[in-house]
Amino acid sequence: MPEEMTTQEAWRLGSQGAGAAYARRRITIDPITRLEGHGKIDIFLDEAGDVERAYFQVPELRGFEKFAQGRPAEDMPQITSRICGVCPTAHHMAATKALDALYKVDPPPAAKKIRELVYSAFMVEDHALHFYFLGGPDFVVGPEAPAAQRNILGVIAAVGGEVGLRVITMRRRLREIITLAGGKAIHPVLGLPGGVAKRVTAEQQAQFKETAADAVDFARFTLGVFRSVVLANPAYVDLIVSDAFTHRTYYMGLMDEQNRPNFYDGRVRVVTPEGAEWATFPAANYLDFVAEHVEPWSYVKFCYLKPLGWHGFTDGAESGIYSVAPLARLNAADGMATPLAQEAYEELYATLGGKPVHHTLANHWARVVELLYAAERLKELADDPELIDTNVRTLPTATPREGVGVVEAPRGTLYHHYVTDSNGIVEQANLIVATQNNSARIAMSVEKAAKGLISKGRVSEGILNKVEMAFRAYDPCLGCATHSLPGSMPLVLAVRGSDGTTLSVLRRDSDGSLHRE
Amino acid sequence: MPEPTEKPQESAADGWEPKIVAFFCNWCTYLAADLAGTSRMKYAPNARVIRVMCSGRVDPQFVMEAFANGAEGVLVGGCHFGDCHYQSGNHKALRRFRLLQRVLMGMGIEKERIRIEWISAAEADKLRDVMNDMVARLKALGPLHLEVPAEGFPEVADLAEVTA
Amino acid sequence: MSDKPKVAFYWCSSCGGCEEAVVDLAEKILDVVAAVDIVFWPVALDFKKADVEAMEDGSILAAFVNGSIRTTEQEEMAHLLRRKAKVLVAFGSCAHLGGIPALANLWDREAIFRAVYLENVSTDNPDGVLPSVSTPHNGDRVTLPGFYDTVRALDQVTSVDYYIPGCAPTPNIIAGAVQTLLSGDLPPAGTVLTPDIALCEECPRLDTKPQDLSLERFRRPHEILIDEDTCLLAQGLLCMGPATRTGCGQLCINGNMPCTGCFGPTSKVRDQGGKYLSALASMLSALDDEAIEKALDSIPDPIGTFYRYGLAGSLLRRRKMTPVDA
Amino acid sequence: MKPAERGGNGQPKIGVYVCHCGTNIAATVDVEAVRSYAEGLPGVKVARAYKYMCSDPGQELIKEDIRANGLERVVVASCSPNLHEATFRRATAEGGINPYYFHMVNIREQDSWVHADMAAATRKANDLMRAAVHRVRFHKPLERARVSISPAVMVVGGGIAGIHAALTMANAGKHVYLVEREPSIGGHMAQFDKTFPTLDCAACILTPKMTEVRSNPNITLWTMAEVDRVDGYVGAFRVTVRHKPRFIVEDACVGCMECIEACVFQRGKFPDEFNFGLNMRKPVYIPFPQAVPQVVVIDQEACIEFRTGRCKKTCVEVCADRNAIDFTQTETFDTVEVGAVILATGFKTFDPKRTPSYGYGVYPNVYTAMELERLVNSSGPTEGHVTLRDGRTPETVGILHCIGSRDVNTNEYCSRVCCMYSLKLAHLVKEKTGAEIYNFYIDIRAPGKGMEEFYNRVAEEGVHFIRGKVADVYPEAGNTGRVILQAEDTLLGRVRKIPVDMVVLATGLEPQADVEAVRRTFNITCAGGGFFMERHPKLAPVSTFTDGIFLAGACQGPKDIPDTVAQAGAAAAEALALVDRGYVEMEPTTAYVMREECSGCKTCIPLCPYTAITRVDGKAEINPVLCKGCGTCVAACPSGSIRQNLFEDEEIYEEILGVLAHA
Repeated sequence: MPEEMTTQEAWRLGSQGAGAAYARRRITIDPITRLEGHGKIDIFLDEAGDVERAYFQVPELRGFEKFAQGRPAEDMPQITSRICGVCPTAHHMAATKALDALYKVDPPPAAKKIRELVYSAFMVEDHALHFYFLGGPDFVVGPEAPAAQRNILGVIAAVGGEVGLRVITMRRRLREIITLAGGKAIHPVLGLPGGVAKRVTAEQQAQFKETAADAVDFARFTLGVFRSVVLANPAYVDLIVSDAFTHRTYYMGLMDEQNRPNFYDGRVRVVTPEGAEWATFPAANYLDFVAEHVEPWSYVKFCYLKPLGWHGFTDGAESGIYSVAPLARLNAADGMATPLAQEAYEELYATLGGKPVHHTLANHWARVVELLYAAERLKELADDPELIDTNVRTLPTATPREGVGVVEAPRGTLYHHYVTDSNGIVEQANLIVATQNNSARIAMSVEKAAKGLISKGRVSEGILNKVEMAFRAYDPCLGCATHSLPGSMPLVLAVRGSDGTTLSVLRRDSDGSLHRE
Repeated sequence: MPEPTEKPQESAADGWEPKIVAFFCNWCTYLAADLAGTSRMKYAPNARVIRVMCSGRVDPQFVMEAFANGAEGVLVGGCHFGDCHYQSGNHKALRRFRLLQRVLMGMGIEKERIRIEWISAAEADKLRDVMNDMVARLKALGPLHLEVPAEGFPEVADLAEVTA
Repeated sequence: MSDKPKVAFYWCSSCGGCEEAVVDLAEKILDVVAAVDIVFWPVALDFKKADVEAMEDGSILAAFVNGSIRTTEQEEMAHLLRRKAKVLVAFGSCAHLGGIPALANLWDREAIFRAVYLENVSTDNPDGVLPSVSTPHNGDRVTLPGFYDTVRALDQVTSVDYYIPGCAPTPNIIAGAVQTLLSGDLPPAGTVLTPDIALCEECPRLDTKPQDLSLERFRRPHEILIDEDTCLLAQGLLCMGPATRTGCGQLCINGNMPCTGCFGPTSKVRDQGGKYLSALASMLSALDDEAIEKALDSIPDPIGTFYRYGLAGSLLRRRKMTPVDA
Repeated sequence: MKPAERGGNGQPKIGVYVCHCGTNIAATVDVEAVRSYAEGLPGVKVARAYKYMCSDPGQELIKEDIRANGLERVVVASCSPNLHEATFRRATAEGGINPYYFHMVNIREQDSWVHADMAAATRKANDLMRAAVHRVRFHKPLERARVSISPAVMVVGGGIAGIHAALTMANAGKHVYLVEREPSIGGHMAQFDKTFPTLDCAACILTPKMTEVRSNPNITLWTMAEVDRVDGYVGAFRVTVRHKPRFIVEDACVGCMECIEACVFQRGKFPDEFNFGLNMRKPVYIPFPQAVPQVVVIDQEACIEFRTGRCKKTCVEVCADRNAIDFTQTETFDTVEVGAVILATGFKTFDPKRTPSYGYGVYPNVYTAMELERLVNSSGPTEGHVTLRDGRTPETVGILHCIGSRDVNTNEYCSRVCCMYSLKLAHLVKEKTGAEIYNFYIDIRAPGKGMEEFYNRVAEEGVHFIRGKVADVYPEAGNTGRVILQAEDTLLGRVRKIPVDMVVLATGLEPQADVEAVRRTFNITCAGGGFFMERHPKLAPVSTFTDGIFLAGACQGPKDIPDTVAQAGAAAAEALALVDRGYVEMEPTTAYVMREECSGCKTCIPLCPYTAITRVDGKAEINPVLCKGCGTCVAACPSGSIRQNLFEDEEIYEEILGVLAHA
């Protein structure tokens, strides 16, 4: 095929990306995830039939950075939340904080507390979603269990129906907090520069207190489930520490002044693969530390630590590749801000042999630790008498120019950066989305898993789940939803020699059954 | 049933003529256009007049529909301020028009393509001049290709082929 | 497979909020699962297009597609699902009218690529690498779907039977729509499955709106302390309520922020923005040109305001790119 | 709306007719080409061309085709609808279908007559034809609504205009409410002494008409009353009238005036408004001897009882068992329904204090013309003796014309009556005092019957005329009480300084001070100068843009008495023509609300210039009688729930798609 193609031809070729014929010509795992569009993995074999290259692709782009231009800055919290409907609250909050910075305005205490309350409720709800509906099943039901059971229903079967209902109900009640205080659970509307749109009433606080208290119990209970199901099972622990899921990278997270993770506010801290503090900086300076690399075969960009530079998909202290999300945050921290979470934190590192932990799958555990913290923090805020103070807005007076906002999304550090004209109209927007920070490490995990499990064209049947797990551990947004309903992610794996002849095709159907063709 | 339609000419070279949709109020501008006729004035034949009772009836959607369907320009004609048969319809028309103009410019439609003029029943000469002037400006601008670029849309047939 | 009605879900260019909306059915979702066979849900089930193609045309009762059409792959899936489904439902603002991503129609592919991959402050891309639909690899190619210049609503790609509006659709709307479809008693094609009346009708603040509202200028939400009981329009805020379908439960207004129009216009309106700008301009008190321009300056972003969710579905659909924009 | 939903009423049979109009159209538009083009358009069953469509045979074609070919829609391409739309609608109706199933295409005034290139003109005709065919498919049958009219009428203002209009209509058997805000009717005319040019005494001709008003059973006279608000519309105005307290029971008072005699005030102490404060009156008084009604009035500001509450109330004693005096009266209101209203609210005279250079209010012997009218009047403050404030009788009098008229600093317009009344006053003063009279004028304007003759007569009487505007008025040296009038005599071309005993300012006529409020109350418009605007200066001089509201007298513009009376008669006739028909027929092109789609957002309500839109049970409702069909609410309704007959969105969209050939 000629290198020069007409757009028309290119499109047809592009269209084949989803074509079944195409799917059988190589190992294709599609879809895997969804940041902006669902992910895709292409694995190429060499003459020997060994993995020569695996591509982790994100085949879609929407271009928020562009169409944010010309919009009033105050619309950003609502517009950018549409980047992700799973974690809209994170984008909404990052954008809102960027507006505070843009207008150089400090929200009244009550406003800050309402924001963090909403945010904590969201973190509990989202982490719970992942643990029970999405990632958890790998452990609770078991990675080797029939795929058809590896889903929420399987979890319910394993831990009991009332638990399933408890999870669903808890999640709904938490999202009620977001709706009451933030307008909408999907794409909230509370954020304004200098505060929030609406105060919290006494009746609402009463409801919040109740929910928050239950959330703490719920988090404890969840840790219990994790202990009894995962930690009690040596096989799982081995799996967690297995090399296939291990990368020695840098870790990034947002910390309070005692270097304890804070999802809503603080300084960004980065630690080396050895766990030593490598840098700590305020959001406004992120450009000195974070850069993005472009590959022609994916619409998603790959983040790395700017001072270290881009050295390809490789880990270690020389590579600028770093990681975010629960495990990264714990690795980058010196402890947790709430008692129960601190306990769980110590337990995790004691069990996994000290800091930092490089095992991707430990993210599931770290997530439970954070679940505890978020729930405890939620309770602190719900109980705070100042929450219902009626002063929730400081009107901006300064002339806007530039502002950066950062929060810890469930899936990692999230940066929003706006430059506006004096009328507050966005001239430039830059968004570094949580999973983007991880995309390089995800690509590495995928390739490593593939290499570890494919040799001489022989493909172990475990590869599908394992690659999937390696991937899911990052909880890259909706991709995790592959377990939200009966059935499992179907995978087709075709192994093809360099001559293009198909050596073997392995296929897992939605019922979980495996076939060789 | 397919109806006979005029095949559009594409460029000034092959005799391209800009097509203008004009909305004239019944009491002033439409009468001015009649007067131009009875006075046997001559002006460019590019405008197609749609009669409304008042410029205040002109819904911005009409203007957008016109552009979306191939109009190269839109002209709204009403009574001078103070003369509106309905007291203030022209004021409302002007406010809507100015906001509409901002939106259209944001959509890449040049300012000259949409115009509002107050022409009293007596001002046949003004009507003639406005018509001629607008046609001249539109010819200078050239055709307005609003339709979404075709290259962005492979034929369904192609896709079927691709998906086969 | 059982003889329960077959249902498919698919996402095009969207944020996942529509899937969350389905998950937010909470307890109800189990009823849905019980009532239908979900034969196709990329996030849940076998994605192999081949399997869908193997199905008989029209063998799926209803396909719910969310997200707008931005890539060749999405367009292709839209056509496939149209063939296989008796009823194709555009789910959520993006599929309905283009959604917020359709604001990208103010530019084209080139401009967007430039902003994201070349001119972006944190991107280090000395060689000017851009994603390509086809990247050579040892004589083979790694391909990506083509990225169109223009975002389209679902019904601009294939014929759509029903629309479930909203960003995101609310659980009660979804449940109601699913019930309607399962009841077999189908409304006329083209129906938007919400009440065909504007938001104000249900707005708790309607009575506080004066009968003779006239505004010197509009306000931006960050400029004023927003009263929690008074009509937002009466406070000078650009509330899209009067020009937007109801059915959402006034979530934004209960959140003390103006409606931004995500449910789209009523069936009598062809262009939500065109119609509402007409209404808003009428409310202004300004009489002469100068005063009018001054008043209009208080709407800094008319297109982003009036077409926040509906640019693709608007009469003009996209910006005409001139050499100046390139 | 999706195209699929735009089906309208299917595919009705359409008949298309293209008119040659002799060569008027045919010379520039290929009529046959247009006809055959139209023939190919969807729904067209008949397409004919004819030499003169407006001729009887032409109209007959339409009627015949409707009957023979069952046409359901008719399109005629010919001249401007302003010429023959009515004609062809009638033909359509006579053919047997609704007249509004018709649409007209203007290919003459706006095509054949304004273009030279036949190809282009024909293409344009085709486009317009296609648009009409598209559009007419969506036309709906419409009826002109008939609204019955309440037979009563109201006249606002009890001057000569109002009196004459009221009597005319009352004598025609209509019940008339005459509303006057002063204690007596009569207006300015009652203050005049004589009337130009015939010099008959104003009272003599006015008083009989005033008493006739009192005695006419068809007239309800309300003095000390003002219109508070007007609701409703032509045929059914609901007018609310505010009655100010008179503190006299009108029916009980016989006008004996004993209470005035008995008042604790021995003599007048308060300026007499009727005489411009040239004399004093008591707190209880009667405005002037011929006042109608012959009923006294108590001035609340002046009366001791009101100020202290401790008056002996001698007036009450003397009134005795008539009990006509009632200090407890308060404002009351009446609401009546009338079919039509005549506004005869008159004028106010220019206040010369606004032009200080003439010394009014500074030098005691500077008077306004109206003041002089009272001085020369035998029942005036001086029993008709022209006596100056310092008691002297003037030997020289200067009359300054155009005070507050024809002057860019005050009023640009000519007040039209000043020249003549100045001549009249000159004559009267000369007659009574033999004084030398100097008229300072710009031009003498004496149009109309007997005017010029009167001018000549006064000139012959030896009254001096100086062509020039008085530039300065200043006191003569030595405390003589006289002032010097300095003016440039533009005929002699030199400045003259004339000492006079008395200066009379011929002040112009201005709109009433509250003209804006009245305008708003009755929803009519004001023209330049602030006088009420007539619907058409020539063809509808007593009508307004609000149906059922008519104008009479100086409220529409400065007028003398003959013109005022003539116009009052015309207004009365128009009002009678309206109410006598018993109903009004409304244009059907009104806007209407799709109630079930209206969200009640109130956007439309303030937009209606005729307050036709109200909110009923949370939804907008348009009163078809008040609606004039401008359609601005239709364009504004954010949910598309307001529509307009004959200008439905679909109809206009179809026209747009129609004219855009390659659409």
